[in-house]
Amino acid sequence: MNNWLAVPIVLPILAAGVLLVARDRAFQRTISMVVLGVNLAVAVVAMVHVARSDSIEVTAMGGWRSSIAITLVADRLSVMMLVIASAVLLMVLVFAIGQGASDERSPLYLPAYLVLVAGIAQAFLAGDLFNLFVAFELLLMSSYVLLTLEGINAQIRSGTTYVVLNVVESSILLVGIGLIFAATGTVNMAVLSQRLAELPDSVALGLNLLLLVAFGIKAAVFPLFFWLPDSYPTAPSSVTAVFAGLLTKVGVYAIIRTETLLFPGGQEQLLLVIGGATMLIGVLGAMSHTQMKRILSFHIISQIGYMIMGIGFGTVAGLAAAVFYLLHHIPVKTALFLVEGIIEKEAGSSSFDRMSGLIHRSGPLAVLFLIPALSLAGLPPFSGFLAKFALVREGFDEARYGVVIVAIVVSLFTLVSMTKIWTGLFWGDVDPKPAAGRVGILRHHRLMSMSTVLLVAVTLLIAALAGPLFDYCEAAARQLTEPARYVRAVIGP
Amino acid sequence: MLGEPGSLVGIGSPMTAVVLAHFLVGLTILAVGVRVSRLAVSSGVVVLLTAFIAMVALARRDEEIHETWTWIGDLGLTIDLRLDGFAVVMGLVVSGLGALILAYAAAYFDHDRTFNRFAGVFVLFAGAMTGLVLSADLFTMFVFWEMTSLFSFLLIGLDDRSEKARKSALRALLTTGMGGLALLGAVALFQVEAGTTSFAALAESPPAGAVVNAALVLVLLAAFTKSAQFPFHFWLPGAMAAPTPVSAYLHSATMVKAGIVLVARMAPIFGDREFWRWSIVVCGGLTMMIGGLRALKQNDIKLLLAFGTVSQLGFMMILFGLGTPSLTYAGVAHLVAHAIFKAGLFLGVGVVDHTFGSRDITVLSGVGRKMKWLAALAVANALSMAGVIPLLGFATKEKALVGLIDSDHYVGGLGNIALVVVVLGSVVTVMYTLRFISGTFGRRSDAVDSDVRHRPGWLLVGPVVLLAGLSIIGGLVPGVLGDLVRGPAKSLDAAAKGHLVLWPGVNAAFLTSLGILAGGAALWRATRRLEWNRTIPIDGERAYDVVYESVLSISRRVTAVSQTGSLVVYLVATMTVVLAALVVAIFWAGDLTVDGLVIADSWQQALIVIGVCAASIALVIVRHRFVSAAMLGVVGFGVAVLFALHGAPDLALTQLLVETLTLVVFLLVLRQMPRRFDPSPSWVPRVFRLVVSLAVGAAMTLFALQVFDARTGTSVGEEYAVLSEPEAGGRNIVNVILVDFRGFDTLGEITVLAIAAIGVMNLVRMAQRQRRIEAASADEVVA
Amino acid sequence: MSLAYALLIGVLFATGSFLLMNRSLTRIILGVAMIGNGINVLIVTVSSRPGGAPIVGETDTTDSVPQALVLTAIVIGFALIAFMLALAWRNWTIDGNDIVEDDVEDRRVARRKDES
Amino acid sequence: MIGKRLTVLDEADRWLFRALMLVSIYVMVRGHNAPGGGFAGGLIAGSAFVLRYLAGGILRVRRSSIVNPSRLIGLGLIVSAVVAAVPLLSGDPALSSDIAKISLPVIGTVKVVSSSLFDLGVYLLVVGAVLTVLVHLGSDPLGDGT
Repeated sequence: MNNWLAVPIVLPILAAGVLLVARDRAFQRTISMVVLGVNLAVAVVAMVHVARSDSIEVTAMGGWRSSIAITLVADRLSVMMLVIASAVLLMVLVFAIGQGASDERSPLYLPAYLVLVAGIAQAFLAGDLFNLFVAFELLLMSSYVLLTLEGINAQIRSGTTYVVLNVVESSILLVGIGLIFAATGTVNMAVLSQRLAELPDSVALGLNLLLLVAFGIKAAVFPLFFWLPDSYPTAPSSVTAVFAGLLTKVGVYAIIRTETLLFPGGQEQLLLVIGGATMLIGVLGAMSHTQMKRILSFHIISQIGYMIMGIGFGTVAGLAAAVFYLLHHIPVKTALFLVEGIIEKEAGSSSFDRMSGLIHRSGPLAVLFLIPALSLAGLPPFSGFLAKFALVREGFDEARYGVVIVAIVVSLFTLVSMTKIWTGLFWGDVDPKPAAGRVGILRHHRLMSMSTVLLVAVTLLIAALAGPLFDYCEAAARQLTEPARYVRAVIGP
Repeated sequence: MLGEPGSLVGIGSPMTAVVLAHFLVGLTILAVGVRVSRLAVSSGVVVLLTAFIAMVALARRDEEIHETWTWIGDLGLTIDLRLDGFAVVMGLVVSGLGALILAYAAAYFDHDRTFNRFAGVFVLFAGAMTGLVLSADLFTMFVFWEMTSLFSFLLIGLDDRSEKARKSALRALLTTGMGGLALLGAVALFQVEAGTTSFAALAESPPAGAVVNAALVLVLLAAFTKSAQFPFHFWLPGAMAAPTPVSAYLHSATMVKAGIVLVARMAPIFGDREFWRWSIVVCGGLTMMIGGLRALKQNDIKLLLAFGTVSQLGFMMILFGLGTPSLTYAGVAHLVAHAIFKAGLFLGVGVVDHTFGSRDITVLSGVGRKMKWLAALAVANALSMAGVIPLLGFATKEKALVGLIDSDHYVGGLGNIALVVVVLGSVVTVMYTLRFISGTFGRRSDAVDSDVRHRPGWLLVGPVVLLAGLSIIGGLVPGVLGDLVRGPAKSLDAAAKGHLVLWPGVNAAFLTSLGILAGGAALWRATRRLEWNRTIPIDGERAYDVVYESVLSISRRVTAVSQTGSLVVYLVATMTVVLAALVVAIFWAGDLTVDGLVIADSWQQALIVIGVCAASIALVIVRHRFVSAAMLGVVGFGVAVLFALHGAPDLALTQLLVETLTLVVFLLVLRQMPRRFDPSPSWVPRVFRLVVSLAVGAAMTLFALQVFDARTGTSVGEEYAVLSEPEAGGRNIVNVILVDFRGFDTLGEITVLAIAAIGVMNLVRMAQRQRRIEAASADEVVA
Repeated sequence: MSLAYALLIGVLFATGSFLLMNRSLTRIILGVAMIGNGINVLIVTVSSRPGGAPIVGETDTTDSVPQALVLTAIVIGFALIAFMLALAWRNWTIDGNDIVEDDVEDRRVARRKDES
Repeated sequence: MIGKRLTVLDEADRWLFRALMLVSIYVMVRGHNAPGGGFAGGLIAGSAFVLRYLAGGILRVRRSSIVNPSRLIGLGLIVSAVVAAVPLLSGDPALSSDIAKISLPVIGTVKVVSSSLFDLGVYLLVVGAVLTVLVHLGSDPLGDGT
């Protein structure tokens, strides 16, 4: 049932339309949950199918021949991303409903969120470069709306930075795609995989770099990351959580796709340099701040660097490590922002200057923070450690000592800034004093806690099932390094 | 976790079960909460005793037990546990002392609110430490290694309201964390070079080469940080901010020995390298000396013992690091002896602290008279530390001296250097032991005797009695321990040999021992009145602080530059990157000839292009908002006409309509703003921006020409033209593409439009809302 | 593609970029609009030669696909500009100007950089 | 605000508005075979409202739009998405189109392509979007809502 691949895109759009007409809140919530649940189910079925049959599934929109139609392509990487993204999106939705703030104030939160869902799904499934651009616009436009949802001053200000730089990104992407069409006469990625190879080196290089710059802005790599730490921290936590977990990863996904399918073996050295610089600059930023949301935002950048490094190794094992990193990082980062959301909801701020001693108020909350935080810092036995280890090992294997040493130092710095959060927010005197008679932060915010706990459980599950999951990632990486398979699956032999 | 098909954790894999039981109980204690401290203690003690008994029972079996769990097979990540002799000894120390100290802690903490957290993490730590000593593989050891660092962090910071505790915890974590990362590097390097990290496999065919040496340096770095070797010794005294039971358990008996365990496992395989031996002797020797000397300066008896531990760790590092057969044997024996007497001493200090409310030598007085039994027990442990016959410490140290004297056969002249260092270090050990005894239990002429505040219960004194008893009995019948550790020593190095005796006879080692004792006592008498206030110039703690602060400072400086917060700077940087990408591509090509270019396709085209260009430039120059908008309109309409000329009526129509609406929206917004733009102050000079934008324009044009010239494939449009009418039922190909061939794009695009419109609506509504709220609050103020 | 088009593309991108690198949000939006025009012209002219309208039955037609792509891009561009203008308006209602302010927290860190 | 009403525009508005609306529908319907289509049609309809706004201010625009504009957006989205999704139910790829020939009195035989329905959704949505922007930015947003 390849055609059902369109469901995770069309269904949320349809639902968004319905929610614009019907504004009853309970109804809106139910519809949204159902849609996200269906999305997750479709994604899981697709993943199981793709993994079992070791195939690449294709559906051509409109029933046209796939070389001329817009195609949706599900290979191992895209369905994996779809599954983890759908799961995270569902849990964040539950969190947001629990948090109350955003959707209580605005009947537009859920429609915008659903469009974001559609955009993310489309970005992962797109087999057509222009369609990928449209997917980016979908998720960007809805992210603009979500970021400025409450319309308060700080959001407008930082939202402006976000919007402007992402508009620049869209423009560069559009130029790149337009020129690719001009050079080859198609935007179908499978056909492009063949035709781009025939172009003169300089033209192919220029097109490749244009796409890299565009996706690099989206992924927030050095030196195109500036917008991220300025804009993410001002949005409501549920929004930031989804942005942090997923949007930059869409950029990374797009980089993986273009560097393996369209321009294989192109820019390894460049990617390694970018990866190293990105992880370093991100972690330095994180260490210099004293507000949890900012610190976490800078860590997004830093962690992106690891993934770029994995792509830069240019080997199956390197890609596998990067893909595994991607898989682990999405729930971990989202969980951290959700924890931050609970703290902010409880204390009104997550700044060290205004908050401390949380461990005395809620031990479970501390544990809930500690697990993803340590995972992020790459401590065993958590998932982040495995991802980092895979990268380090591959780096040594490829004798890329320089960048690996940077990666190891950065993970120490990551530990430094995670402990800064820990000692700053969780340890120390209880401040501010909790409202009288209130015990158990988690029990008080039941829905928010539930979704956070579930996400943390997902990260633990990833660590526990690392063996089979890593096998899966390796198979995905092998698929990626054989673009001919992709081409064959889409346009036939 | 770590599933192997068909195998269940339990009877089939007792070691795994033991380790997991710790984690389970520890987490349960943490989860259940504050009110059940008695239950926490008993369950903790039960699990630790179970581990102890299980270890004994397993050790009595004939075969070596081996349990392997594959985690990520492709990366060679396996959890590999093996119960060999050395693991048994260490395991017994971990679980035995753990049970003892946990019981002690129940009395020590009394009704402290943090006790539950302590007990939970304590049991977790014991589990991690058990896993560590059972590790048969470097990777496995690393996993548990990092866990012990983490739990140590949580325990040092137990009193998290104190700034000092927080700082010390952080210092310990980051120092050992750095070592942990070194170990990670070593694991990865061994994986790459040898394809395995299992100790047994490495021993079977030891890899060699520069990369392996690099890995070994990393191993040493890890061991030195964990076992508080110079120059990383500073974190250990800081860790004394933890409650005394924690210090007794983690920071003297168990965790700090992890580095020693690592070296003990690696030395028989790789210990024959010169740099290995030299770094062990130099760092171990310096650690032994510096630790001892600094112990002499301490007034806080707990800190005195902590520096003593540092010194002893240096000693053991030398024994295991040199790794000759007899030194390995002596090392295992002394490791046990040290665990016993040092834990006993710490617990004794805890009792003193609990009873008299102080640990300060300059405050305590007459403790020995008021608590004779306790004093006697503590003195027994202290003398064991100093190596006085007939205590256990004497027998093990004696063995070490014998080993060192004979070691030149294996390690050449280095053995003599090591011997001298150890002798000097032991002299200092005797000195600080005496300082400890007289300072803690002696009477001071210038002070009144300390008051007994709380009578210690049996739970507090019991463990001290037991440990002192072990020191004494072990010293009287050293053969028991001697036989017990022979197997374990052999499991490290098959050649290891030796036995412990009470009376070695008058030989070189014995005479050296006597010399050490006499020299130490004499020097202590001679120097006891001296004020030791000259600081040692190398202060690791300060070095750590400087490094830590400068890293933070660097991070702030870098961030101040990279993250200016100014949108203009961000935009300029981004456009510069775009420019760089284009320039690289253009110059890569070399030649820039483009065939088949005409000046213009028609005179109308040329005319409109000129007009549009003029309007564009005008748009940059004018500062009047409405004029700007009008110019934008001119450009847009001009482009629409160009599209029409190009043969794109749909495009022209849409462009025309969109441009009109854009203009309307522009005017709707601009009418509310001032007529002219503010002169825009900016971080980036105007000239620079001008140059960048001109270059972007030029580069884009050149690259576009290049692409135009490189056009290869036929457009998919030709197929659409063929299919359009018969298959899709439309003659306007563009429209058919939009609603059919590429209808999916259109679906996305209208959704974008929908959400944008909704976003506009939301912004306006939120502004109105905020205005209402402000108005309402203003009314309130008025009222 | 003619030289006139090449010139036009260059001018549109140059003026657009210059307007973009600005603190005034309105001028940034003007820049975005100009670049948008530049991109549309770029795509159409680089990938198709002028000819008849792509309607079945016409002769010597120009390529239809870039037109369809640009049509989509135009609408998306309109959506973006409308939203950005609303944002500019909202900025103005807050500050009374349309200058994009520097990020407060970043400046705080920058000031703190010399502290130990 | 646009100050006093322009009587010429006011007059023009009366018939021009209707004419433009008719043109917009015509442009949408013929789009499949000649330049035009849902977009262009929707935008023309949007322009009609712009004209009405210029002539009569925001109130007249509000009065003349029967449906709440943001719901119109939702409606358009639903129509398009449903057309896209329906083929899935019969196992075809999304957006598969069908051609049906319908004979109508007066006009004669008309080929109806299911994708025309898709275009109808586009039309509705574009009208809704233009109206939404106009209504919200067109009123004095911080004033009394007129």
